[in-house]
Amino acid sequence: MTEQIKNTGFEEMTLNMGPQHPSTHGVLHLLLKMDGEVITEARPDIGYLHRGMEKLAEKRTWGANIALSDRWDYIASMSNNFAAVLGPEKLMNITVPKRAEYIRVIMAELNRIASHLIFFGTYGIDIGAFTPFFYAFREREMILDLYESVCGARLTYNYFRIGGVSADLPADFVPGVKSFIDYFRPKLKEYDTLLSTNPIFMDRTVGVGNISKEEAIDWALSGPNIRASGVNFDIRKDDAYSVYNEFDFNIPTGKNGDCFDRYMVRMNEMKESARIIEQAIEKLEPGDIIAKVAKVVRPPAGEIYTHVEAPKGELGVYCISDGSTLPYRYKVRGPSFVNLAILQKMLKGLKIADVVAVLGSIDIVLGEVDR
Amino acid sequence: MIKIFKYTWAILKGMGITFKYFFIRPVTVQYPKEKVKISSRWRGTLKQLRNEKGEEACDGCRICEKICPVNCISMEVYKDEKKNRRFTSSYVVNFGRCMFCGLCVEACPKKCLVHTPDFEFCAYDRESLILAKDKILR
Amino acid sequence: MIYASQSLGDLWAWALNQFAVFCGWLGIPEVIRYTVEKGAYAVGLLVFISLTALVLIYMERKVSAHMQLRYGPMWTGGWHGWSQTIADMIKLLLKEDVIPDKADRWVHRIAPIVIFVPSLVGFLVIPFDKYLIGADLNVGILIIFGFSSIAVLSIFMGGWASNNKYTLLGGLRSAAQMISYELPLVLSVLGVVMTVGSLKMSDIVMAQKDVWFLFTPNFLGFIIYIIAGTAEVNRTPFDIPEAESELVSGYNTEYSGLKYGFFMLSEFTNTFIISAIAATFFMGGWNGPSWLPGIVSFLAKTYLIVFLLMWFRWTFPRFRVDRLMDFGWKFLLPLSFFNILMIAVWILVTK
Amino acid sequence: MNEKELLAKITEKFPAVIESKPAAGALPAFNLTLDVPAASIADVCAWLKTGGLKFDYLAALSGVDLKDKLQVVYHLYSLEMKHKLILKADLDRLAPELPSVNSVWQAANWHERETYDMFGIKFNGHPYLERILTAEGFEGYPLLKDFIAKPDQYD
Repeated sequence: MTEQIKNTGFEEMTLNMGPQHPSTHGVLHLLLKMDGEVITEARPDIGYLHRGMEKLAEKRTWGANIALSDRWDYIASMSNNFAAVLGPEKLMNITVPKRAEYIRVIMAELNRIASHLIFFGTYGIDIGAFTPFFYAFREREMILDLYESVCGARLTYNYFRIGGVSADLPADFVPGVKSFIDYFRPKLKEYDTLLSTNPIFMDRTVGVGNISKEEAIDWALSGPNIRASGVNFDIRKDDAYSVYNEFDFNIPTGKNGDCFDRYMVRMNEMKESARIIEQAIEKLEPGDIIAKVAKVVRPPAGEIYTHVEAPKGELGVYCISDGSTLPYRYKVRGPSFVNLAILQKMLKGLKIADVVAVLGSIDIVLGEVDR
Repeated sequence: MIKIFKYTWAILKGMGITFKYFFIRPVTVQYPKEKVKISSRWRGTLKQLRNEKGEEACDGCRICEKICPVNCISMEVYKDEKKNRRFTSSYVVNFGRCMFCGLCVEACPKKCLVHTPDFEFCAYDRESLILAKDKILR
Repeated sequence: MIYASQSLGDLWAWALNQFAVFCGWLGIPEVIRYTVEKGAYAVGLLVFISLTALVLIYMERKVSAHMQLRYGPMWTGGWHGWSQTIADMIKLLLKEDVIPDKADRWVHRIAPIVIFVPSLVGFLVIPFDKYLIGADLNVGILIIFGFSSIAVLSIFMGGWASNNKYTLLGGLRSAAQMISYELPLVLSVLGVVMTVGSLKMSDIVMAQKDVWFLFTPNFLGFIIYIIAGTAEVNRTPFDIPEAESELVSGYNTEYSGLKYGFFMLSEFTNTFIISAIAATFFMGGWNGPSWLPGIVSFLAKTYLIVFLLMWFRWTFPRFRVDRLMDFGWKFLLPLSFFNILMIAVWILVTK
Repeated sequence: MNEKELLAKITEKFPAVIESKPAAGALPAFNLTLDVPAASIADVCAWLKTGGLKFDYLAALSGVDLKDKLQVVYHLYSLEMKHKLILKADLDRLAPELPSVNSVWQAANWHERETYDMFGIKFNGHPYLERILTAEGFEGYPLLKDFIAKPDQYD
C-alpha cells in the first residue's frame, strides 16, 4: 500500500498511453495521471520518430533538402516542399514563373484537402466511427492519383524545385482536377450527414477541449487550431506568399475553440481550398515551369525565415546560408510540434475518452513533431 | 421533444448513407489479382539505357552519384582511350537506401538513367537490394 | 407423414413422438427417454450455435466491408472468402495462450468460460419454431436476462485479472454500462409481457399470430429494447468497454488464442440472442406466411435485427462513458417507464 | 508601424538593444533584426508583449551554432498589429545560458526544451527543462557543429 492510499484512501493511476496505441496517431507517448477516468496530469513524451532532420539538412544540398522535406509532414508533402523552396528562392532573389506559381498553389491546396481528409477519417476512428475513414480515403486516393500522374509518387512527392516545379502538368491533369472538384463537393455534404450533424459525434466534441483566444495565441497555435479559437490568422492572407493574394477565398473561423470547432474549420477549409483550386485552374496559362537556376544552387550568405500555411498550421523554415552549396542551419518550425505542446494543459480534468477526441482534433503528424 | 426528433432524423440520415453504400460496388482493388494502372511518370526502380549503337550510354559523369541525397549510387569510372570516352566499370545502386526521389534521373545529362514502372520491389534481405550494373543496365 | 413444406418444429415433434412410442414399446424408462431427447436437442443446439457464430462473424465482415466500399475477405476458401472465419478459428486454436506474468491466473482462465456458458444457456429458451424449444419454461425471458447479466461478471473478471490498466478500465466501464442498461432492457420487454400476460416464450409467440407487437404501441418498447440491447452486447455506439481507440481493446486486451476466441464467440452469440428475443417479442417469432417454415421466418427476422445492429456499428461514433450513463439513466429509463404506463393504458382501453 | 519606428521605440526603452548587422558579405536582413544582450532577453520580451507593441505570438525559437558563439533567435509576430521582429541573443559557447521566456509566451516551453536538447543551451527559469527529442541517456548536443555522429547498427 502506498503512502497516497494511506493518506487519502485513493490512488492516482498512471496510465501510459502509447507509444503503441491505436489512436495516438503514430509513436506519441502520453503519460497520464488519472483519478478514475479523470485526468489530473498529462505529459506528452515525444521523440520516438526523431530522425535528426535539421542535422541531416546541414549535410544535404539545398536541392536535396526538398526531397528530405517530404518526410516532415508525410501526409502533406507538397506543403513541405513549398516551405523548403521559398527560403533559397528568396535568398537568391529568383522570380518563379507564373505558371509554376499556379501549379504550386494547386498542388498545395489539393494537399490541404488530402490532409484534411485524413484528419476527417482518423478523427472518425478516434471517436469510434470507422466507416467515414474509408470514404475519406476514397477521395484522397483520387488526389493521390492526380499527384502520381504529375510527379510519379503517391506519398513523397519531391515535386517542387528551387525556381519552379520539376515537371509540367500532363494533359489530363486539369480535367482530372475539375472532375475531382465536381465529385468532391457533394461528398462534403455526405460527410456532414455522417459526422458533423450526428448527435453522438456532437456530444463527444462540442464543449470538449476548449482553447480560448488568449491561450491559443499564447501557445502560438497555428492553422485550423488557432482559427477555431476565433483568431483570424492565416499566413496565406496575412503574409501572402507565392500568388495567394490573387485569389478570393474566405478563412473559416470558429468561436469556442472546442473540438467541434476545430473539426468544422477543417471541413470548411476544404471547401475554400476547392475554390482556390478552381480559380488557379482558370488562371493557368502556358509558359515556363521553372526559372533558370543552376543545378546545384549556392544562395548568397544570409538568413531568412519563410513560412507557409501548411494544412496543420504555420510551417516555417529558418535557413541560414553561408554561401556554399549546403545550408549552414536549417531549422524547421513544425506546426504539429508547436500545436502539440498545448496538450499538456488541455487534458487536465478531461476524461480518458476525451484524450483521443482532443488529440485527434489537434491533428498532429508525428513525423513533423519529431522531425 | 423537437430535439429528439431532430437527432433521430440526423441518425437515420447517417444510416441512410451507409445503407446506400452497402449496395454500391466497392472501390478497392483486389491487388495481386488485378493491378491499378501506373502513371507513366512513376518513380520506380532505376534502369540505365543503351544508346543507339547498343553500347551503354552512361559516361560516368558522376552527377547522379553526387546529387543523390542518400548516397545510394556508387560507381567506378575508367576512360576508354579507343572510343575516347569514359565508361563505368561498376555501377551499384543500393535500393535499400534509395528513397525514389528522382533527383538522379532529373540530373542525368545523357538522359540515360530512367525510372522503371516497377513498384513491386521487395527482397528477403538487405544484400539483395543492392543491385549491380548487370541488373540496372537493361 | 412428413412433407417438405412442413416446418422443422413439426418434424421435431413428430420425431419425439415416434421416439416416445419406440421407448414405450421397448419399455425404456421415462428418465432415459427424457435425457436422450434433451441431449439430442442440446447437441443440435451446439452445432447450431457454432455455425451461427461462424456465419455471424463472416456476415459482420462482409456487411462492414460493403458499407465501407470494400470487399472484405475474398480469398480463403474460394468464393468470396467463405471459409475465412473457419481459418481464423483454426488460427486462434493454434495460437499461443499468453497469460500475463502478474495476472490472477485462475480468474484470468475462468473468465472466458463464465462469459460463454450463459450465452449458451440463453439459447435453451429461444423458440426457434413451434415445438422447437429447449425448455418452454414459465419464466422463459427471465432465464435469458438472468443469465446474460452474468456476462458482466465475466467481463469484469477478465478486466481485473489481466492486471493491466486498460483492461481494468474496460472492465469497470462495462460493469457500469451493463448494469445500467439492464434496467431499460428488461423494462422494455415488460410491455410485451403485460400485453400477453405470460413470461412463457411460446405464449408470447402465439399472441402475435395476427399482428406483431412491433405494430402496436409496443413499438416504443421495441426501440428502447434495440438501444438497450445494443448496449448490452457492447456494440458501437455503446462499445465503450472495448473502445478500440481509447482502451486498445478494453477488457480482452490481454487475452489471446482460444480464450480470446471465446470472448469473440460469446459477443456474437449474445448478439444473436438479443436479436432472437427481439424477433420473438416484437416481430412474431416463428409466425409468418404459411408457406414458409417457421424456423426460416424466425431466422430471417433475427438476422434482420442482427443486420440492424451491424448497421448501427458501422455508422455511428462511440458515446463517451459519462454521457452513456446519462443517456441510460436520464433518458432511456424514464422512457421505458413511460412505455409501461402507455401499454397499461392501452390494455385498459382495448380490453 | 514601420521598422524604424519600431526600432526607435524599443531602443528608447532598452538602450542595450541594437540593430543587428549582417555578417560581412551577407545579404541584409529581410526583417527588423535586433541584438539583445542575453541576460536581459526575458525583460525585453516581456515588455515587447505587454508594452504597447503587442508581440503576442512567438513563431519560432531557434538555436544557431556560429562556431565562435551560440545564438538564440526569436521570431515574433504581432497578430493584432501585424508586424514582425527577430531577436538575437548571443551566448558564450562554453557555458550557454539565458533567461527563459516561458513565462512570457507559453509557446516557448517546447521550443526551449528542443533548443536545450539540440544545443545544450540552458534556459534559466524553465519549468521542466529536459531533453525532448533525443532518447534518454543521449550524450552530446547533436546540432552543435562539433558534434560527431557515431555510426549506429544500421550504418
